[in-house]
Amino acid sequence: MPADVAFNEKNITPKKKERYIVQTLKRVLKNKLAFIGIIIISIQIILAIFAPILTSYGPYEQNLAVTELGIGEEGHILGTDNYGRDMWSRLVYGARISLIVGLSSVALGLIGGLTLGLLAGFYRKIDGFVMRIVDLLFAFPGILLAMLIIAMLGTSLVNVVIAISIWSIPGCARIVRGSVLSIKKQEYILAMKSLGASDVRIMLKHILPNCTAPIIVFATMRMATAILSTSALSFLGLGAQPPTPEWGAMIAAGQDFMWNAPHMSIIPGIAIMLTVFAFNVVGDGLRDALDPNMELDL
Amino acid sequence: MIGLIVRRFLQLVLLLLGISFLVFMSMHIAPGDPATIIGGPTASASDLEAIRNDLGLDRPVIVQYADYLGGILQGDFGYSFQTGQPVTDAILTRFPNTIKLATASMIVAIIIGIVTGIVSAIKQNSWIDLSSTTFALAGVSIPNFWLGTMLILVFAVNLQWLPVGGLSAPIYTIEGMKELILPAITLGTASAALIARMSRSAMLEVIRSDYIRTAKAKGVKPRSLIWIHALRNAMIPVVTVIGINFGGLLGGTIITEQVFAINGIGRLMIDAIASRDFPIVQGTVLLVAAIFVLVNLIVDLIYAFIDPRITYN
Amino acid sequence: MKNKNLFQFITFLLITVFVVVGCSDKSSSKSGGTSNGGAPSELTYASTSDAAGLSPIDTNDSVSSNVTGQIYETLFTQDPKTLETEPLLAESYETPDDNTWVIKLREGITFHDGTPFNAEAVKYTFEQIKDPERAAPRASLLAPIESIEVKDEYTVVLKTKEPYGPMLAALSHTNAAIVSPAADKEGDIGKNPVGTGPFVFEKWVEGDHVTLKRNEDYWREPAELEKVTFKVVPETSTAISMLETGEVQFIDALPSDQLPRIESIKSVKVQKSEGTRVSYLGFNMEKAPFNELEFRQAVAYGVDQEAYVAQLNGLGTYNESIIGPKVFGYNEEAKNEGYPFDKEKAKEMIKENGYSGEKITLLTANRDNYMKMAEIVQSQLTEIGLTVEIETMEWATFLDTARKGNYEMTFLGWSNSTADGSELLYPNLHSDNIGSSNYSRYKNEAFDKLVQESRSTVDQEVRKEKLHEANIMAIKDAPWIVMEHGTVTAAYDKSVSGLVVDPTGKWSLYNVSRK
Amino acid sequence: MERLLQVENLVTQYKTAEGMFSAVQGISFTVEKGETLCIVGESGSGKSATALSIMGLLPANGKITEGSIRLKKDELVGKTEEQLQRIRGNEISMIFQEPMTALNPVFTIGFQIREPLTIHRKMSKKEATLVSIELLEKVGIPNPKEKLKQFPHELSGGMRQRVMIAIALACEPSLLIADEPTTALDVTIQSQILDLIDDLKEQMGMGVVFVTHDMGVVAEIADQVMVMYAGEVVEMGDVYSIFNNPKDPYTKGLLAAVPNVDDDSKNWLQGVNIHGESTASS
Amino acid sequence: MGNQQPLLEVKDLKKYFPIKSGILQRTKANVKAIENVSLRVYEGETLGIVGESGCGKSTFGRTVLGLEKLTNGSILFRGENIEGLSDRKLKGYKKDMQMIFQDPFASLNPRQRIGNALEEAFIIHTDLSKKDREKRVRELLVEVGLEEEHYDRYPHEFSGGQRQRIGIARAIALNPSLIICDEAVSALDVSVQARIIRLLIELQKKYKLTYMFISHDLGVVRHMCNRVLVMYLGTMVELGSSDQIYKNPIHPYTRALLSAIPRPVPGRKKNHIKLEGDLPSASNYPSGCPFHTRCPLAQEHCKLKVPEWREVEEGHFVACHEV
Repeated sequence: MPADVAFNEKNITPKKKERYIVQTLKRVLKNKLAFIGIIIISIQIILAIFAPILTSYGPYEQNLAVTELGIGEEGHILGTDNYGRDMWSRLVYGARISLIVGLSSVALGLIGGLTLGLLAGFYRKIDGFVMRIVDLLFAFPGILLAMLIIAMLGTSLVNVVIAISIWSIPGCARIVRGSVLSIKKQEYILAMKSLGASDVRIMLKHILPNCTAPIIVFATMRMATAILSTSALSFLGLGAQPPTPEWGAMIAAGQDFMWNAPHMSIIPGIAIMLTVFAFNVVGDGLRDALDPNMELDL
Repeated sequence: MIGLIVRRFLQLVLLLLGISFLVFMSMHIAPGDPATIIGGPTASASDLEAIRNDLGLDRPVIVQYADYLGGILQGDFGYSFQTGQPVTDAILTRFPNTIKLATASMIVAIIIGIVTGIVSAIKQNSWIDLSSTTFALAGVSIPNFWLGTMLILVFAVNLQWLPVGGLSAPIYTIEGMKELILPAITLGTASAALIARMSRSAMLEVIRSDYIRTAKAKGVKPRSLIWIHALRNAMIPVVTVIGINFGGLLGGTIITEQVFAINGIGRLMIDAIASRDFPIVQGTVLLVAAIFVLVNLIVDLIYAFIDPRITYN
Repeated sequence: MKNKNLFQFITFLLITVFVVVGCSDKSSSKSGGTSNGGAPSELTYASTSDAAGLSPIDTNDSVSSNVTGQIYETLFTQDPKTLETEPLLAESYETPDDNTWVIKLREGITFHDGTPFNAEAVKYTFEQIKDPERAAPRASLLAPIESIEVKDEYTVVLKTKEPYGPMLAALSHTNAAIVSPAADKEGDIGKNPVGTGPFVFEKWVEGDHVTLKRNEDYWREPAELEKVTFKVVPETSTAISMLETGEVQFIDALPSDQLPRIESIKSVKVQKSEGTRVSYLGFNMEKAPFNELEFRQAVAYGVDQEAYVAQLNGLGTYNESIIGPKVFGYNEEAKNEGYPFDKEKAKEMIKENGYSGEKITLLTANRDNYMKMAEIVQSQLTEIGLTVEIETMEWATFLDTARKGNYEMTFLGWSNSTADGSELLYPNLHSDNIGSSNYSRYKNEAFDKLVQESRSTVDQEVRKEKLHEANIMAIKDAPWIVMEHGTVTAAYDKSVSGLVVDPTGKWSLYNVSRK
Repeated sequence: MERLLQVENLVTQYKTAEGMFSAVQGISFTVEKGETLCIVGESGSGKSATALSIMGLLPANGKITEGSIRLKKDELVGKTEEQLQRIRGNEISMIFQEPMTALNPVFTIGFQIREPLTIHRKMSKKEATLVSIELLEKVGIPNPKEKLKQFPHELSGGMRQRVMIAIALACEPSLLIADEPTTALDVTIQSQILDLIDDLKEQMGMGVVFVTHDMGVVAEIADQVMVMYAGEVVEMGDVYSIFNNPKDPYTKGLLAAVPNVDDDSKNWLQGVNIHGESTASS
Repeated sequence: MGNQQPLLEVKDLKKYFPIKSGILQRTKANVKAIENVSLRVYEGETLGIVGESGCGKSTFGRTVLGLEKLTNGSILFRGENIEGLSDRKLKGYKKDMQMIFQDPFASLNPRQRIGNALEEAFIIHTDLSKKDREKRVRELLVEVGLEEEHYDRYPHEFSGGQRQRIGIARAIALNPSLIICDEAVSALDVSVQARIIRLLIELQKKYKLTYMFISHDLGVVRHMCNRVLVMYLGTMVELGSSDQIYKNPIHPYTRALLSAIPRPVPGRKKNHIKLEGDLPSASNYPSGCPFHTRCPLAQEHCKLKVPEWREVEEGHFVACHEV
């Protein structure tokens, strides 16, 4: 019959499309700011990994004979601090700390937030209860929550990680719950239910992978917040403790030297700004690339 | 509407109960004994015993908590371990400053945030958009204690335009407003940046919506298209962000008050945590949580005002 | 209608914008002209924290003392320069026997509330300090006093069980200031202080500032300053900025790191003088190997205090003596009785005694200069072959932990507020105080005996001998390794004159004036 | 008959990630006064792009690259946005597919229906309100006065589409463009709306461009039919010749694919090939 | 057909959705999505369920499948009540009842290769090895008119029609006896629609499938179904064979529905039966006959009494007082 011929004549042979990840990455890289952000993060990762190779002084190595050297003086690329420690070396090792603190606190927070969010979104019965707990955590300003946790656990970088990850839980839980609620209504979840798939299987194989977009964006943005919060806690004397070359602690220590050695606080300040900026723009770029309408109310 | 308010208040009571329990327990588990702080390094063991007895810290924790709750029911939030002042008094002297600071910052944040957000949405991908997006991102990226110090150095110390710190003059005087400018900017920048980002994306989404196309099809002029048809719709998600962000703003007062020598709740709180002044910690945390919940209630009410689809009954 | 409301809302927003913009314009154009600071007869002082209270009986912190010191007066006072005891509210005293102090009071003095100052007031005050119910934090000052008797209106008799050597120093202590019994009984002197001092309490906005005004009916010449404000500025760098802009005129206890900045401000004068404060590296004498003398000696040889002091921008001096040069009981001889820096010797001792690679945790409070000491000492001890880890704690946790002896080595300091050697050695190193203020848990019977004698002797020359002997003993035994002897500092506007900071860090605004 | 709309050689392109894509590839047609032209085709055929091109409402990535669109004697291609604003809602009006999203959710019906009147007819609010009530009556909305104070979400889909029509007709345009206005509605409501559009067209003597994919709807409403496939016109003619004597195989296929409710011979599916659809090109 | 045992029997099915409100969030009212539906589906037939949006036809399909909990009534599959079965037994029934969904874009997990998506059925219900599963999936793909190589593709690489074919493959994978098609072709272009229906019919013949075909498109239902049930506001309005319903509609709603369908015949005289107003909202459920608010024949007693479900000719049932 001619009708069918007509319908089929413009058929295009199916061609294999690019992988989702590749597509997303391409879209992210088209965003100029996100591109800059990726470069900054990559540099930071390289610095963190190759820190021992890139530095000629140890980050803790004091030399009280050459304190507060300016930028470029006596072979110190970024000068020295008030103990004569090489700023470049401290900056580079600080990159390690920022990344480790950021990654581990975000990872811990995600584990908690994902579990709560998945359960709350999936089971209406416990939703109310879980969300009240989340509200409870939410009602604390984050920095206050962190301060209380640190007062309880003591001041150390590990406790900062714990505090920040607990602080990440409510936000993550809300986002995941929101996604779960909308994904749950999708027909492919119904299809899986009608096939008789178990709840665990549906949650882990079908809902979780489809929440990845908001989670990735949340995690990226959260990296920024985590690094910023670590530095704020250090400023309040509750975060990383000297001589740890954590950037926030370096700023806090350097503020006393604003006059004679401004580079001591400005250099780590810029480092924090750039890093946080980078994670934010990459997060933005990812969101635009993954789903511009994504709800991220944090 | 009234149902919503009543329900929220009931929830608030439960929430505060939960928070008070958590805070009470965590403060008691936390290392550091309030008596050693009051006694100082010189106090003898018997001195400390006397102080503990005086503060009632030698009783079982659960008894102390029950006692505390009992006090609250009678409107008594306890007395500061450090100064012996009633917690309510200690909070009331500082509360106006924090409210001033938070409100001023919020106003700064909302105005700057919404205007830049909308302008950059309208001029999407122009240099205005790029620069305000960059501003917004830089705004959320600056540690605010650092920003505060920098602002002091530039505007108060070098240019001497504005005072370094403190909030002592009444708000309606020029002096009072001048005192507020730097702290409000310090605290408001991050929120402004967040609001700007949210406004931008909300506006972009609204601009692409069907009803905006309908309005164009009616021949509506671009200006009223944006400021009448689009703005109100775009404000719906922005208002939510403002509400949720208020918690962060309250947290930010801790640092801002510290840097600008403002005698507010945030500083009271950090001092109280450092000196293990449990009643003050309790009182301030409860207050902050209550404010957060109330602000979000107000946000929900504004929400219903902006969006007729939402009714609370 | 909803639309109307929206327009109103927008209008409101716009008006707010204009108001804010308008105001900031005005303020920026005008502020150049307004001069900061008050009239020349006013003074504003900034401290990093608020007073805990304004009652000398119930407080024990230097911030509170700074304020109460202007409102209340003590029976005796120490000359800010020589630290010699002079009568203040007292006129004279006698000691008929070693256990009796007969103090004659000045007549015709009234408290700010108009009630007379007399022997009853002294008795009342001292009994309050000693009353366990009141739980006065500095009850220990007057603990040796057994009874207080009113002999007549202006004579008071103090009796002790044993002779109490540092009696006059104790009576000069700010916390032993005399309060108005009427005011204390009727109200809360912690909030509405009533004393006899040159300044009268006016207002306290808690957490923000305290204001005092001149006592026009002062028993001496009234003070020069009419009004004094004690302002709370938690961040030192903010306080310095305020000093620079003239928002405050006076700050003290300057952090060494910020000193260059303060000194670079043209309108500001900096005062530095030797103080009584001693900072030390203390061992926990109940733990091995810190209870072994060889180990402590090795550490002592390994620490280069000069290198540390060099970082203090001229604040602080190094001297091996535990009792500092400005403290009663100091003898020049003690200066070189310790273990001077000798890296090679330290290394050798570490190796010989098998301490190589010993892992040490260095407990440090994250305030004052302790972090600086820790960072420098950590690196120095690493060089002599020890593995040192710094454990940082906030003050509250630190005090608790250190008091319980849950540490190996730590840094602490002692601001000797009476500048008397007994007041240093007894609370800090006498075995009576293990579990409270003897953080090192140092126990040495011979030493205890010497300190006890220094306390129970009234003859000041004998006391001095005993203290010196005890000092040498402690230096040799090295439960502490002295890090520095503090410098007292103040920075004030050039218009301020007459300000003297005494070696204990105290100052009085009585003689201060502004040009 | 007066020639109302003349489109000649219209090319509309969209900028996509893969480059320029021509949604409309050089089509020409005319609409006379009082005539309904149905543009019919399946998804992706370019029928909506044609409608939006006439309105000048192409999305930011779309552009008319060639051709002319003349309304009466007025050339629309190349007009400034400001000039187009004066025409839109006034000379040409449009109604859309989704009545649920096409009305602004935060404004009352009254506000939205008054707007074209105050913009183009410079009416006061009072005058506009009176006219609005008339308009709502005209499109068959009961209690028009109360409806003015209501918000879109308080109305059903059918009612909203009537409101949209009232808004479109407020300034008595000479051309109405309807982009799948009944697709989202149930059949019983659809028949009401179709009748309404047809009646109003008769009353006001408008030209109507009606975009749809439903051959049944075409048969009910069209005078002229234009069948589009992949941005091109495959067949054009009056409704009878298209249905009774289709020339193009695509048109034939389209007709054959429509199941007829009245036909009980079960031969509808006989000629349909089971296999082979094109892969998504998005 | 009448005496044979039905494959599926639904008795007095009710499904209410609670509306919660007030301070304590108590259930204040119910949205009546399905009100007293009883019917039988026989082996090998295609039962069409038609009605406008909001008539409860989709909810009905989901409730039968156990995706929604029923409020009242019972569902018997091959004579056995499904309600209250153990999970394991229920799983067996799930295998026997499958569903094809409306939205081909939403019914596939976008993050899963379609091969893996199809394998899910075998993972859940069989012990087949990975290799065997893959083999079966490839066979299935060919069966529904796709190619074996499509195994590794993601859903976004397919057109709507192809995705619906995948949906069909998933439904037939476990050789079920009943397939519920919920608006299975509504989102497709007409040309594609026809081919998918053709495919469904071929598969029905081959595997002796029973279909419950839920649709608002009366044209498609006419050509697809043996029997048709018309629903309105959650209730059954009319049930009969395809010819009975289309040639001899009795209920005024059925008539209005049929008259409203645009026919692809130009110039035909329009004789639409006008229905007053809109569908009442389901939370504001009319008393008596639910259709009385729009019915051209409505009388006073229609508002009060729920009409009886009666048989007007063999196999032709209707619920109306007036006809």
